[in-house]
Amino acid sequence: MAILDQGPPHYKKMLPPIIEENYGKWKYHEIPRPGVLKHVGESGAALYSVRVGTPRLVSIDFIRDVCVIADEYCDGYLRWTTRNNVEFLVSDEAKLNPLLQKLEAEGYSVGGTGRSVSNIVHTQGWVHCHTPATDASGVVKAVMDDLYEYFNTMKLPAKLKMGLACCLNMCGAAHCSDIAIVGVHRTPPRINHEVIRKGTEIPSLVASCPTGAIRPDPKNKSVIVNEDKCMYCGNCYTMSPAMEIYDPKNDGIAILIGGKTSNARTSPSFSRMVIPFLPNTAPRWPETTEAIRKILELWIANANDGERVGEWVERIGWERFFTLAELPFSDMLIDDYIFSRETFRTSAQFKY
Amino acid sequence: MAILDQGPPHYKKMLPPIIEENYGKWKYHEIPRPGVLKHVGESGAALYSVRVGTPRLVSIDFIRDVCVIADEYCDGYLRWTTRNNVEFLVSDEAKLNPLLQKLEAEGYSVGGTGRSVSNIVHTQGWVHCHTPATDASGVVKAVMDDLYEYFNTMKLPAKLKMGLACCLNMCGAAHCSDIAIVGVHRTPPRINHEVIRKGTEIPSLVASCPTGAIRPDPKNKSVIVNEDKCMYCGNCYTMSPAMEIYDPKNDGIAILIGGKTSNARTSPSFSRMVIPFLPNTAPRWPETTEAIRKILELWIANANDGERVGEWVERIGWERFFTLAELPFSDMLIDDYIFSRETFRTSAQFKY
Amino acid sequence: MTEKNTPLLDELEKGKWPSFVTEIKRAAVKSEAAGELLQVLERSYKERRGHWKHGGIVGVRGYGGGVIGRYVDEPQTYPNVAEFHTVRLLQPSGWFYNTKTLRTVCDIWEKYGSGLTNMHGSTGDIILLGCKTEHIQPIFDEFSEAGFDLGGSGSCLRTPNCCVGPGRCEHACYDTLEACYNITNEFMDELHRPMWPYKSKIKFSGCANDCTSSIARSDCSVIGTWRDTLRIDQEAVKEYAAKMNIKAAVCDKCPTSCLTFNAETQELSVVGEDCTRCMHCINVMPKAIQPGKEKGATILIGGKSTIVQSAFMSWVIVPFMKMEAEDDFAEFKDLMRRIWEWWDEHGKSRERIGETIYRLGMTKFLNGIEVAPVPQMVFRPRANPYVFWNQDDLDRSGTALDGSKL
Amino acid sequence: MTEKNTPLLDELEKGKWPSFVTEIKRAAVKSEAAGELLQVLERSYKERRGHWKHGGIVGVRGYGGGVIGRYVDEPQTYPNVAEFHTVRLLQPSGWFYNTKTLRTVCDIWEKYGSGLTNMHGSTGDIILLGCKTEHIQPIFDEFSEAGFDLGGSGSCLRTPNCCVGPGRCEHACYDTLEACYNITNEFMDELHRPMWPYKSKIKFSGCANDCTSSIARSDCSVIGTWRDTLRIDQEAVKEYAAKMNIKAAVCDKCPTSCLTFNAETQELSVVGEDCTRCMHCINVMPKAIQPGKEKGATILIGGKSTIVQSAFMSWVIVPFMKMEAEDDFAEFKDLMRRIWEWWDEHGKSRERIGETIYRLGMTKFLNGIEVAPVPQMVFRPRANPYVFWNQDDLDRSGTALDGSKL
Ligand code: SRM
Ligand code: SRM
Ligand code: SRM
Ligand code: SRM
Ligand code: SF4
Ligand code: SF4
Ligand code: SF4
Ligand code: SF4
Ligand code: SF4
Ligand code: SF4
Ligand code: SF4
Ligand code: SF4
Repeated sequence: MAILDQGPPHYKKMLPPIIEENYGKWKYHEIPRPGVLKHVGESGAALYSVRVGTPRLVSIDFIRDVCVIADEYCDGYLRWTTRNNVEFLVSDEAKLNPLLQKLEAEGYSVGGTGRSVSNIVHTQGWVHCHTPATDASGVVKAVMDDLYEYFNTMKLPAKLKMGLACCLNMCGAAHCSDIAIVGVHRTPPRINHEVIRKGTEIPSLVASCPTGAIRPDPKNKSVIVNEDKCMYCGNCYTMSPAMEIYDPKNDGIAILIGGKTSNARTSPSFSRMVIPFLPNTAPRWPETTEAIRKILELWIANANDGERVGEWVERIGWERFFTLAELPFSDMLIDDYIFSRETFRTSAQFKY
Repeated sequence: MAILDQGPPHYKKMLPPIIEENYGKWKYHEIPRPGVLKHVGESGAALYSVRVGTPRLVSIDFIRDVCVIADEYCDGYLRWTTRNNVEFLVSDEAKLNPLLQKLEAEGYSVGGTGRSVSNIVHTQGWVHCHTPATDASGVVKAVMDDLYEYFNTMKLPAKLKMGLACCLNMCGAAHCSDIAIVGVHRTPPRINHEVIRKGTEIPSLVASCPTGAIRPDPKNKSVIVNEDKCMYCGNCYTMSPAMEIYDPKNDGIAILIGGKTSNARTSPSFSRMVIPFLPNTAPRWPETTEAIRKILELWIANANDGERVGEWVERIGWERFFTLAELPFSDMLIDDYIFSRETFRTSAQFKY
Repeated sequence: MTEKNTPLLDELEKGKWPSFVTEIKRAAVKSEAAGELLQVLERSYKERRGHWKHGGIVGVRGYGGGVIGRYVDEPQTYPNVAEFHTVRLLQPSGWFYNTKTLRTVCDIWEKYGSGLTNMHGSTGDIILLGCKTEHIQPIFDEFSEAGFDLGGSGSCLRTPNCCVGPGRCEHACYDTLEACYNITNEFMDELHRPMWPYKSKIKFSGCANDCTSSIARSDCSVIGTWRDTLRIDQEAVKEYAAKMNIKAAVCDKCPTSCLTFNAETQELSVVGEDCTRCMHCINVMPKAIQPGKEKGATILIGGKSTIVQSAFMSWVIVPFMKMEAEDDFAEFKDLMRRIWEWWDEHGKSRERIGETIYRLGMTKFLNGIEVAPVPQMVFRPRANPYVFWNQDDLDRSGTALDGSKL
Repeated sequence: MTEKNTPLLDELEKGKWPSFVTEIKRAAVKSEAAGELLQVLERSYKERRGHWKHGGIVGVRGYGGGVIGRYVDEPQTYPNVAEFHTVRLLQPSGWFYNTKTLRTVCDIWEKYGSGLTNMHGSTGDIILLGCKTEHIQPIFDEFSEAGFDLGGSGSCLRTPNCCVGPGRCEHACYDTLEACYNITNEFMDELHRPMWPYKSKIKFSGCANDCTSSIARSDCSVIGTWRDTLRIDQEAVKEYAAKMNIKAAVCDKCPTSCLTFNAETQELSVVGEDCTRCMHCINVMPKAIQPGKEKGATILIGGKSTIVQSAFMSWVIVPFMKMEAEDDFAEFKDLMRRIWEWWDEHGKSRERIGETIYRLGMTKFLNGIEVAPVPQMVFRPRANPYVFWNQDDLDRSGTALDGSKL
């Protein structure tokens, strides 16, 4: 009989002695080299964390491999970060370089600290979900390969936090990322009336549509979609399998930029759409990697020291960003939903 | 037979020769003393405008009086400003001081230029409208009397633009003023079912309510007001006399601050509510004059040079403003309408 | 005229600011209506409520508006203000007058009305406050004779107004006085014959100081601006430098930090492409800085006050438009016709155009008026990915399974 | 296991970033399901569409969630992934592990599942990707035995997570690891037995850097902060001054301009009451500046992603709350119960709490949870005058006609 409600494993059992000893008494940190954090306690003790990129979707072999390394260099302690990187926790400074050599030899990717691109928060995509408009892991792999030089160095103007969501549910919480990659559908759902009749709760389905595009069709015991009102969010499909929305020819990726969640300097902000659509050119999404690289390089070339993507764009103005980025501006980028009004330029101040 | 559609009198006939000659060729201006503008043309010609406060609601005797003055000192030319002040247009510098002496002797109020309080944009109130929650001219008189020292001097940190609207229709366009005085009702309309039956278009009446508080009552051929949903905007009363909303015990004044319409430095901004209610203590509204003076003096004491009220409050933060102003903060000041979300503090940054 | 006590109102004759009570009393000397107004008002002050009823429909032949009907709630007690309507007269551009014109106004109004006016109404009209129904047509006839016309009321184009502009302001980027005059004349039918979902206002400001508050107070705000770079007179800069701290008062307050004062050379320089033409530096140093040479206006749409959907400020629809009397403001007029046509077709009753655009989306509006979207229209792009696609766009951007364009 | 070609996926084994394809292939060596997943995925890459169907309801005895049902759309072709469910396990606070624990996870998962995992899911769980319905209960039983428990799914409290906090960060203003552990344990019923209108998430960040992105990713964001003034070590300031431009990199970027570096004395001073605790200066100079002594957290409510009403960020509900293990986080727990109760009563189905508050108004929410309004909750007060009044307030503020209070 399983024990119910016993909760997560106790974190205290997972902490290396150096952490137990310096718990809550860390004094400062340094980043001696990309991928390595040095935290110094009030006691003077130093803990080195070595950050290693992972594809997040890993086999148990991978986990066992990192365990072997952790046993050898970290007394068996390691952790994962909020961005799915592994951190090897080295208490013995003497083991730091050997560990780094080992990681290099085995082909691990050390980086992601300070002013770098870290791992991309992402989702399931074609690997495991039913609503994706694009794949998750594949796009991430393609983008991270392309930006690798910015992962294992710290030469960016500031941190770059990316997120990917394979549909508008945004499980990758991309909505507040420096650069967000979002899978988008672009055609209305196809109604399977059979399936609806077999037991979809029609009122809930109708209520699920943000724009009121779905209305009941009592005669058919089904629903009707007003295609002019549909903006392909897929929420109806989440509610009911009868509303299939994938469309290989038209699904793809939108790019939003300029979000952040930290409160450092500026308040957190949403990402804003700058490219409404890029095609789903699996397996390596060249249009997407290229578009992102272009934005990133523009930021590198133009940002002030320490300026996140959104801080930079807000400083120069979005209208200037579009000029510099040579990205076409279209009505698709203008908000027309509930909070659109706050995006309208109610000012005579702007750049040409 | 009247001539239809002949349009306004032609402005060209109203321009003094100096303006005709320098039309569109003004070079700069100075404010030699409060209430006097000196505009210099490329030609070197100088036009002096002497600004005089008016109650806006004036008799034809007043107009004739100023005509006499204009004839004597301005070759018969004068104008009104967007804030209902008179401007005497003096082309002959020699006549400036005599004019000023004359105005002083006759008790006219010269001022309203530069860093001063100018006249208050306002409305009809009890003088001529059917929906007012307070009077207009009386409140303006009381406030301007109190702030007179700031009208005929230029010792404020920046311009102070006030507006008054006697009901939420906001004919005084107070919604973007440094300090806005707004007449507010606070109890739901009283339905006169007789009058409704006599010919109110019920669907329009129902549609007029911003919060959906009104629903048809077909049995009674009238309507029902859900009092919990009513926020006393009076729009239903504008639609139908059957929805009387004045209430002597509970009508009064709300104060909003920090709006502006110029694009100088910062973009235009809405005024924000800081006092939800002050009583209608006619004839001199002491609570209102006092509240405004307190805010104004706080601004004077704390603003940087050139900072409008809203610029100052935004710099220090609204939370700090409430502390400094010793004004109670209540849930009434928190937005709960369509665009409320943008007012919520989605940030961990704030002052205590 | 019955002499009555007005103890409460008398309080409002005290103090330094000119008193409207005094003005009503002056009018009351000649007008019984004005005298009764005083009594009605005294009662309002005592009872703290208004005593005016909803206006019925009153007006003149040939027009659908221009007069606001007003009736007191106790006509027996106050027979002289039983009918007390307002006549709105179109003001001359910039509220410039010669005394002759003003005296004409006074004379006609003395003949028929209360002798009370608002100089001016909040929308801009000359407001003649209080007359009887029977006098409306004669009043109009005489004013018409004298060269005046009625202003707007009802669901129509309301009386446009404008700032003093080139008449007396060095900042004016287009001729606001002429624009207001010319365009008001162009749209006489729209102004005098209400036929839209609701009212619509235009205000003309010569520069971004927006002295008519057009961005808040009108559905269409025409705000002067320029396309090239502001002009700096370095000699004049040096004069200012002698008496003020240019860096603190000007450069540090420039919203885009595009001004630099070189303390050594005493010269001021601007990064022209970064300037957002906010007017601040020009305001502070009018002798030294002036707008660029290529002048025109930004057109913004949607401003209105609180009721129903909230107050809206106008937003940019055309970043830069030439506003020239030479071509009769053709581009602007053409745009306005398209805008009103779209609104007339899509707006609900009592829905201002800003609300219609908000409800239907800016995209539909821009398509409807055939204006191409540009980033200047928004502070920032959308945060949600709720994009509508049409078949054309899909055809252009879709991809066949072999990776080729469709 | 059938060996099949995966030419498209093979492309994703190239490049420097670690490859998930390689990982699936490694799992496929031992797991037929993983092998078939590769084929399904290759097909998705070819056809550019997913092949998974909606999940049916699968689960374990005693819980209402924790497992996501997943079925392939062509079970005949891919029998080994016909059922391919996800098990969510509660991760240890801060994702700290010893290798023993990790090996236990691997061993149990090897026995029953595909051998594929996400370390970690986006909400924070250990994600075990792909197992059959019949194995769900045994998997849970064994994990339970080994000290693990299921995470959240459905309309319940989702698995909370937290930043590394005091475990390895000098900035932590409260014990995020303990808070996450303790509070997750407190709300086991809310987590395991879905009964709310929709999902609800909590994330714990030790300071305003918000390394869990709690403000965007959780309905309740607990962000560490302090009440007094940050502490400056002037000696350390001098060391920094030797190698960096403190004014440019720190003072000029302080959002409230409350830091001054005195170049002469080489000292840094702060106007404590103006500091909004944004963390910037501390981030740049961690050796010299640290948070104040009176530490706790700001509680923010309402964060969520795009669907339905738009993405919301959490907003301030409690500016400062002590978060102490000593009192068992009592105040926080009590608040959360009140919040959920209110939401449970007023929320519509599939409406996140932020949407419920937006729909009904913050006033109703604050009254409901008995929290007094403070200006810190808003960036700025309302711009519209649409205030609701209740009889109590009217009684307090109304005025009789003689001017006396009612
Ligand atoms: C390990 C991790 C927390 C954890 O519990 O896992 C972490 C750890 C640290 N963060 Fe973070 N942050 C981590 C995710 C985040 C996130 C969330 C995210 O990435 O999704 C954010 C908010 C992102 C955003 O704003 O959009 C975040 C915003 C920051 C910031 C603010 C940066 C800014 O200027 O906006 C700092 C301060 C700094 O770096 O100067 C910071 C600072 C730090 C410090 C320096 C704190 C310290 O003194 O130990 C740590 C090392 C940072 C580094 O990598 O250079 N951390 N940090 C997370 C590492 C993720 C990764 O693998 O890359
Ligand atoms: C006469 C008038 C225009 C008219 O056609 O009638 C006018 C005239 C001038 N305005 Fe104005 N403004 C006039 C109403 C406005 C308004 C509208 C209003 O008051 O409702 C505004 C926008 C208000 C707002 O932002 O809320 C306005 C915002 C400005 C500004 C921007 C101030 C700022 O820093 O925000 C300036 C620039 C300045 O003064 O430095 C300006 C500047 C000027 C200058 C200096 C322009 C010039 O060079 O001639 C004129 C003298 C200003 C003075 O009084 O010191 N004018 N000005 C209006 C006088 C009203 C009055 O009687 O007081
Ligand atoms: C006379 C005037 C106030 C004044 O004392 O100056 C005025 C008076 C009235 N306004 Fe106004 N409005 C006046 C300028 C405004 C302005 C200001 C402006 O134009 O710059 C506004 C705010 C700007 C705007 O248009 O949004 C304004 C927004 C309203 C509204 C709300 C419209 C809205 O969409 O929110 C109403 C309600 C309505 O139209 O039913 C309204 C309605 C009214 C009515 C007709 C009352 C009614 O519902 O029947 C008032 C007649 C009073 C009377 O009997 O004299 N009035 N009204 C102004 C017109 C004078 C003129 O023609 O020059
Ligand atoms: C597994 C995971 C993505 C991942 O690859 O990591 C995930 C996967 C799914 N999410 Fe999610 N969500 C996951 C984190 C998130 C997050 C991020 C977070 O928690 O920080 C979000 C955005 C934040 C938020 O909660 O708003 C998120 C927002 C959604 C939504 C939209 C909710 C909304 O209110 O807008 C849905 C739709 C729904 O619930 O019906 C959704 C629904 C789903 C479903 C259950 C699809 C569905 O409708 O049935 C996905 C199951 C995929 C599968 O079969 O594996 N998922 N989902 C994440 C959970 C792992 C874990 O437990 O650790
Ligand atoms: S973002 Fe959409 S498609 Fe991707 S895992 Fe979440 S629900 Fe599935
Ligand atoms: S995809 Fe979204 S907008 Fe379209 S019908 Fe479904 S729920 Fe409505
Ligand atoms: S603000 Fe209201 S009460 Fe005052 S004049 Fe306008 S409509 Fe009448
Ligand atoms: S006063 Fe306003 S909110 Fe109240 S019933 Fe009338 S229209 Fe509705
Ligand atoms: S808006 Fe500009 S041009 Fe017009 S009066 Fe004001 S400052 Fe002058
Ligand atoms: S007009 Fe405004 S933005 Fe342009 S340079 Fe002057 S202050 Fe700067
Ligand atoms: S949120 Fe703050 S306390 Fe937590 S890891 Fe990040 S910087 Fe450290
Ligand atoms: S924490 Fe932020 S607001 Fe406070 S002093 Fe440092 S930089 Fe300024």
